[in-house]
Amino acid sequence: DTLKIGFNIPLTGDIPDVGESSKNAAELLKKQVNAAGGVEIGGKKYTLDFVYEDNESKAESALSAARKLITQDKVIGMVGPQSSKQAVPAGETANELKTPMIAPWSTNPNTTKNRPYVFRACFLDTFQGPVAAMFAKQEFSAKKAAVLYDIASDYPKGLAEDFKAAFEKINGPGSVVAFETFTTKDVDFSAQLTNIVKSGADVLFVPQYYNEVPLIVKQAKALGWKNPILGSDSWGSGDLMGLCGDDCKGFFFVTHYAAAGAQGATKDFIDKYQAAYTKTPDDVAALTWDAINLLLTGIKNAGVTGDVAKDREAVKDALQKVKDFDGITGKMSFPSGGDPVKCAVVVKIDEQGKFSFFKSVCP
Amino acid sequence: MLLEIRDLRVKYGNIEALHGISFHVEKGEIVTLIGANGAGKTTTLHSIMRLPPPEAPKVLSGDILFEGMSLLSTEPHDVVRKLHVALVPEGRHIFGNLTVMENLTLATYARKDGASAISADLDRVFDLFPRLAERRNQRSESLSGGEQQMLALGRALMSKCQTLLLDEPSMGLSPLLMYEMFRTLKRLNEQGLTILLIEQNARLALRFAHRGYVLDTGEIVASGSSAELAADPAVKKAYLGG
Amino acid sequence: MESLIQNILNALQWGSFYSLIALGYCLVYGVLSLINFAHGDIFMAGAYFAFFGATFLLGKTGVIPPGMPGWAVLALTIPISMILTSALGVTLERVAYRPLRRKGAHKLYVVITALMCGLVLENGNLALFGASRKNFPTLVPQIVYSLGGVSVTNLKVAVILVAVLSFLFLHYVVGKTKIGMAMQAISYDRFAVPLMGIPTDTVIVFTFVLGSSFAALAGVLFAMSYPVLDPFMGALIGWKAFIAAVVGGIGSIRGAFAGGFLLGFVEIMVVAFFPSTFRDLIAFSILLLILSLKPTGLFGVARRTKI
Amino acid sequence: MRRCIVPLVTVSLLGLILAASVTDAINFYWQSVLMFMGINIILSTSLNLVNGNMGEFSCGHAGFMAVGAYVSSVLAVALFAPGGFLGGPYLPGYLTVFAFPLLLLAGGLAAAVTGLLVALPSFKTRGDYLAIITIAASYIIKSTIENVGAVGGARGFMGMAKITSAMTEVWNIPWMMLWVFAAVVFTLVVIRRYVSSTFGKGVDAVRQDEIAAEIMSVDTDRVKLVTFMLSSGLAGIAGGLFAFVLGYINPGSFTIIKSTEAMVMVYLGGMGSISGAALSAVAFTLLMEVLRPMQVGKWVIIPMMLILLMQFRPEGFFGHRELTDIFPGLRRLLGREESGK
Amino acid sequence: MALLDVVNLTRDFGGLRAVCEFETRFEGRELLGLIGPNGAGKTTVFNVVSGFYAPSAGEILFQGKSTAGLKPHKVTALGIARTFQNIRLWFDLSVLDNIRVSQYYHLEYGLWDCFLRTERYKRREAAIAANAHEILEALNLAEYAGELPKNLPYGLQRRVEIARALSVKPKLLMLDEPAAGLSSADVDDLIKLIGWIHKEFDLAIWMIEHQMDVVMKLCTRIQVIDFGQTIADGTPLEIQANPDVIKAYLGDDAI
Ligand SMILES: Nc1ncnc2c1ncn2[C@@H]1O[C@H](COP(=O)(O)OP(=O)(O)OP(=O)(O)O)[C@@H](O)[C@H]1O
Ligand SMILES: Nc1ncnc2c1ncn2[C@@H]1O[C@H](COP(=O)(O)OP(=O)(O)OP(=O)(O)O)[C@@H](O)[C@H]1O
Ligand SMILES: [Mg+2]
Ligand SMILES: [Mg+2]
Repeated sequence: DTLKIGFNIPLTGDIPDVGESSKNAAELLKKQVNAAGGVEIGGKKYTLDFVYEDNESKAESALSAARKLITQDKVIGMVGPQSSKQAVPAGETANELKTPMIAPWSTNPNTTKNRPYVFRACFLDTFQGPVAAMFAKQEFSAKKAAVLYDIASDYPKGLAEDFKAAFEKINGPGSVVAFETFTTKDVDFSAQLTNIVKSGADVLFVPQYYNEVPLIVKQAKALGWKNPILGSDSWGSGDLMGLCGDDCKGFFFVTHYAAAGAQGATKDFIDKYQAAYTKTPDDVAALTWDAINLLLTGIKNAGVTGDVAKDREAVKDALQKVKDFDGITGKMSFPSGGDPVKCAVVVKIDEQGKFSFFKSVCP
Repeated sequence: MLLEIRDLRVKYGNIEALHGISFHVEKGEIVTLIGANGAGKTTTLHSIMRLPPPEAPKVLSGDILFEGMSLLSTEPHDVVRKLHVALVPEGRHIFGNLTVMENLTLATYARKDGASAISADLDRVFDLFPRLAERRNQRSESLSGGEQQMLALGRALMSKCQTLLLDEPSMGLSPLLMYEMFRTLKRLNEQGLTILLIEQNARLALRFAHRGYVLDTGEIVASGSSAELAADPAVKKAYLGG
Repeated sequence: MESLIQNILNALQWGSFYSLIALGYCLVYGVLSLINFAHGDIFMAGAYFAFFGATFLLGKTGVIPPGMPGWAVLALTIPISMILTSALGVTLERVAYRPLRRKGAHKLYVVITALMCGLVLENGNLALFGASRKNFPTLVPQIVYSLGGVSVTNLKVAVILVAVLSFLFLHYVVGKTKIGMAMQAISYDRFAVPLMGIPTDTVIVFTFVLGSSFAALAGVLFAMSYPVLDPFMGALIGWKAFIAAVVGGIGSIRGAFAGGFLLGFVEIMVVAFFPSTFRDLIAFSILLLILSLKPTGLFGVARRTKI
Repeated sequence: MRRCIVPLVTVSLLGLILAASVTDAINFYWQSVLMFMGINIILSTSLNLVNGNMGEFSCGHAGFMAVGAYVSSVLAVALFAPGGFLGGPYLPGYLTVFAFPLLLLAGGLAAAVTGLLVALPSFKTRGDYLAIITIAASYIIKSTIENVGAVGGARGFMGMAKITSAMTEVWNIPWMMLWVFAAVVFTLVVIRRYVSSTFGKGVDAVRQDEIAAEIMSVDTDRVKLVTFMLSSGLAGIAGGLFAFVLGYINPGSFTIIKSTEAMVMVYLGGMGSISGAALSAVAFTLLMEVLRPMQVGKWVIIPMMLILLMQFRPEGFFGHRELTDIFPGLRRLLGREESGK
Repeated sequence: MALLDVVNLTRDFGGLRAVCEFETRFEGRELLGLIGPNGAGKTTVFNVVSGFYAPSAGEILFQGKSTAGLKPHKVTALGIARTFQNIRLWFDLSVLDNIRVSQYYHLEYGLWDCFLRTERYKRREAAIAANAHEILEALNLAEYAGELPKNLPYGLQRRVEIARALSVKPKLLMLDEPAAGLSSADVDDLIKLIGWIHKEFDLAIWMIEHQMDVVMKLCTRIQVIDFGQTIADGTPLEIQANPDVIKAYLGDDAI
């Protein structure tokens, strides 16, 4: 027998690397499990059957993909979407169609809010924002900060606001001296950066995706920015260093795990991943890995009856009860709904261009 | 023989427009094609010029010979630049976004002879149509109908052609200019220009041409010298009007 | 004040890209009255060709030994990209547009075909080279000149200069040469062009070569200024450049040039002084306003119909 | 008898679809596909009015769709959604069943008014200049929505699912399917009546020779205005349906890409052919779904197919003709005598 | 009250004065000719009268009312119809539809009638179609009603254009070179047709034409203009003998 799990991931569109990483991690896990004969549930072995749907990194496609996975492919649970822009609307559908969904990478609070069927495998922006603000204060003794973010995307917008609130709480109102915005797909940030450079901020917070960061960093330098730049977990995915090169070295970002210097199960995962795809897994890959395992744990705990609707219900209940799940990105519990309690890591981009562990912050 | 059409059949889309016509034009002659509206006169000229579809027809069979050589695989611009044939098209087709002067200059695109020969020709055109000289820097789309016709003719004269195909050149011209134009063409013909003329005013055409052919729905129904045709009672009745 | 000057420089650079792309739109439009919606993607292809050319010449593919100096790579990359991109542009014309013209298809069908060609280029690229972004190598080290709070880079100056020179060149070709006149003639009445002894197809191919190679030039400069390449990089800027070309007066070289800079200025200045979310709103409202005051654009001439 | 055929066929088709949906003979996924098909039919036939019949080149249809989508869903959520924003609900949930068409019409009306604003400059400009007026307008609409925080700005707007579930609480049938179907029928009837009247023929006259039309007593400004408003109003209705079928909208859904899809459907079917536009909307939607597993490949294959198709049929599937012109038997069946024959 | 009174009409294009202080007057149902060399400004006069161009100076009174500031379709609605120097039919609408659309001003129903197919709509559409058929019948075009004009021979296209102009029920019909491009045989038919229309439809006709047999046979009075100014005005016989006209326009037909 098989267990059908759906993936709602951005294989094309704005952040295809994210989709690719997710798919890589999933395939790796599937091979590993199926090679061992499948997962054992109630004394019976089930092989894994993964269905990948491309959400084109668009909200409405994520919705359609979710509908298709749930009603056409009849998956028992869904992993993804990855970014909040898609996860927020897709979560609504999953919840409505009573299917468990785990968003590995979506940090926006709305994704899981009032949705018993929706879970995530990462911390929230409301946690990440303050972590970044604290770090800026402690590490750079920053009194004034600037933020540049994409206003048209849930994730950067939410995080930028959370950061601003936290930073102003620490340094007083008005301490975020430049709060500049752009819109998805922009490539020229010269006007915003001109304002930021002029504002005299001590640090620039850029909660953007890996494909936008290099442009921002390079243009900032060309316009005379000399202070540190601080990033968020979205920096860690994809080919940041391949695109950014030397320009990003020395900067910090908050993330879920640090690949360089990892140990135990995490190292094991990293090695296998590297062997299979000749690159270091990014946090999306790691979180996806965790999300799948989380879902499998839920399924194992719930048992499989063959009636999809009943199973989904049971899996949801089981997931809510998960305690101290030992993921490669840290321990997770779900004390309050779908959001795990877990630690964040601050990573420094070192001179070799590696993401090296700098410090860990727990709630 | 300068130009010979042999059993030419052409079609537009799926409609055959010429059903096998044959005629010829000798060097130095003025030949006219007359016939009712829609008989296929324009179609014939477009075929000779090898203009590309969709506006021009496709040859089904037959041949078009120029000095004994088939034109069927010749490009239209080569008909102009290599064989020195020019066409004054029906409906003028002037380049409205260019000025009068630019239109005339463009017609010399393929000419290799010097600037002085070109400016002599320009003078000749302006002599014939003084109105064009007055309007030389006007965008040609705002010219009056007759002025546009003058420009279309002037353009053909600028291309230093040795064979001139005329499709209703008098359309829209005032009587005075029309006669003036025919007189000039006659003079040019005496200097060696070969002319194939289509003219709705058949009486006038037959007065002007040496020989003529009568075309009726894609077929040639009569031919002969102008005098013969003008005297033919059938032709008279059908084409020369009351 | 400093930031105003800084933003003027920013706008000049950004406008240069709009202008260069708009010029290509304008050339093709000027001849075929065809909105070549694939032009933005031809620009993208130019950037990619440059990327492949540069990585090849830098020795990263292993075919030739590494070690060629950056400026030499750049000097070779530009013509390579221009030639390959022209070939692409001409291929589109031969394969997709010309047969349609021959069949006498309605103009808008050709436009839709162009739109589809653009999609094929974008997604074909994505399918062929994968989803990861490409990083355009740094060929010439960036030098930042700081003059009293205003930063200029060598690249910025080069971009602006190239845009201006390209405009002057095209302005000369279209306005003052016989082939330029032939191009204008084709746009008005294609039927009569061969009657002037002008090989229509040759002139059209020439136009595509010209338009595509300037798109390639823009692509190279763009890749150097914004070195993260992705298959959709041409889409948005392409649409906007088209809008700029129309506001300038489509079909007019001067118009395309001015329109490009106008759009660049409006966008940068809006972002500099208003929240950036107002950019499209304000920029396009201004453009609409211009069009409603001057329906044929800044430099366009209406095609008057004589009745 | 003949007069009844069309309504009869329509009603039984609706019954069939509803029955199939209720019994789950077609699952929710295919139901959505069917609904998107209907929405696409409205989009393409309405755009066809402007791009096909009037011969303008409007590239901003998605903008009008956005207006309709936002107006009807914001109204609906404000009025009916429990705990909706603006402190609602103001009306009891069971009323949704009756209010829904009105909400859609409100969206359509708002879109039509927007269309009016776009049409005004079109009196002066034509052709390719109008193309950019419409593109710019759609950018402006999108940008405006992004700037209105109250409706979620760039992050989109949700809550419509509550309205649709309120409807099912009254009577458990696939309501959205019903509404989409009704809207499609409404659109086709309105458009057909419009273009076959002498009033509507004025649109064709404007396309073919605007100057002649003006001089031969056609009030060209009025014709353009009405056609534009009709077209954008219907697009607004399509937008409203889109919002409710999806349950979530965001300004990013109404970009040039969406407009491009609508244009493709129009030109695929053949400019100015209603049945062409409708059938190509059906074909296009199916194609998009069938090729979904190809991922990126889909977006290479579909344009390639279109390019090829253009080479063989450079006037679209139907050219300027209708289904009834191609199958004259159909016309007899429908009992429709073509005027003038 | 005169049908049409053109007073002191001037029209400039940039620096060019195309029409200069032009005057004419239709008392009743005359058939007037307007001739003159190419570029004399004849078509421009028509364009101004039909409202396509605004006059630079002067006034046009139709049945005593000024047409200043009226859009062309309003002018047409007053009862001034015209044909064009180059045929401007709607080539992709059937001949019948060409005639139907040009009765646009007489629709007399609104958009709602159209959507709801009210009685009024049906009545009006029927009347419009009937009127169209009547006109086609009268001009011997009935058999071509379903054809597209682009598929008709040139001579018939001219005829359809005249039919279309007639369908607006004009009181004044302006014909701009109706015989241009017609073969000699067709010209004879055209002369008969215009004469018949003039009688049958009880309207005034104003005609520009370069073919002298047409003008001379049909017109009761001919006005000659050159450089926008009237140089002669009189009966065909007077005009033919006028030396100015011969010099500027008629020429002598020796080839
Ligand atoms: N582009 C075209 N496509 C299809 N049919 C055409 C085309 N041009 C001409 N025809 C048809 O071919 C036939 C011959 O037309 P052609 O123009 O050669 O006649 P003509 O003798 O020049 O007439 P006219 O005196 O009106 O100029 C006509 O029946 C016409 O309808
Ligand atoms: N829109 C315009 N802009 C500039 N000049 C114009 C315009 N329309 C007409 N003209 C000029 O005005 C003059 C009169 O033109 P018009 O068309 O009235 O002449 P016409 O008497 O009808 O001549 P034809 O007998 O050749 O048709 C011409 O010299 C023409 O160049
Ligand atoms: Mg002809
Ligand atoms: Mg005239």
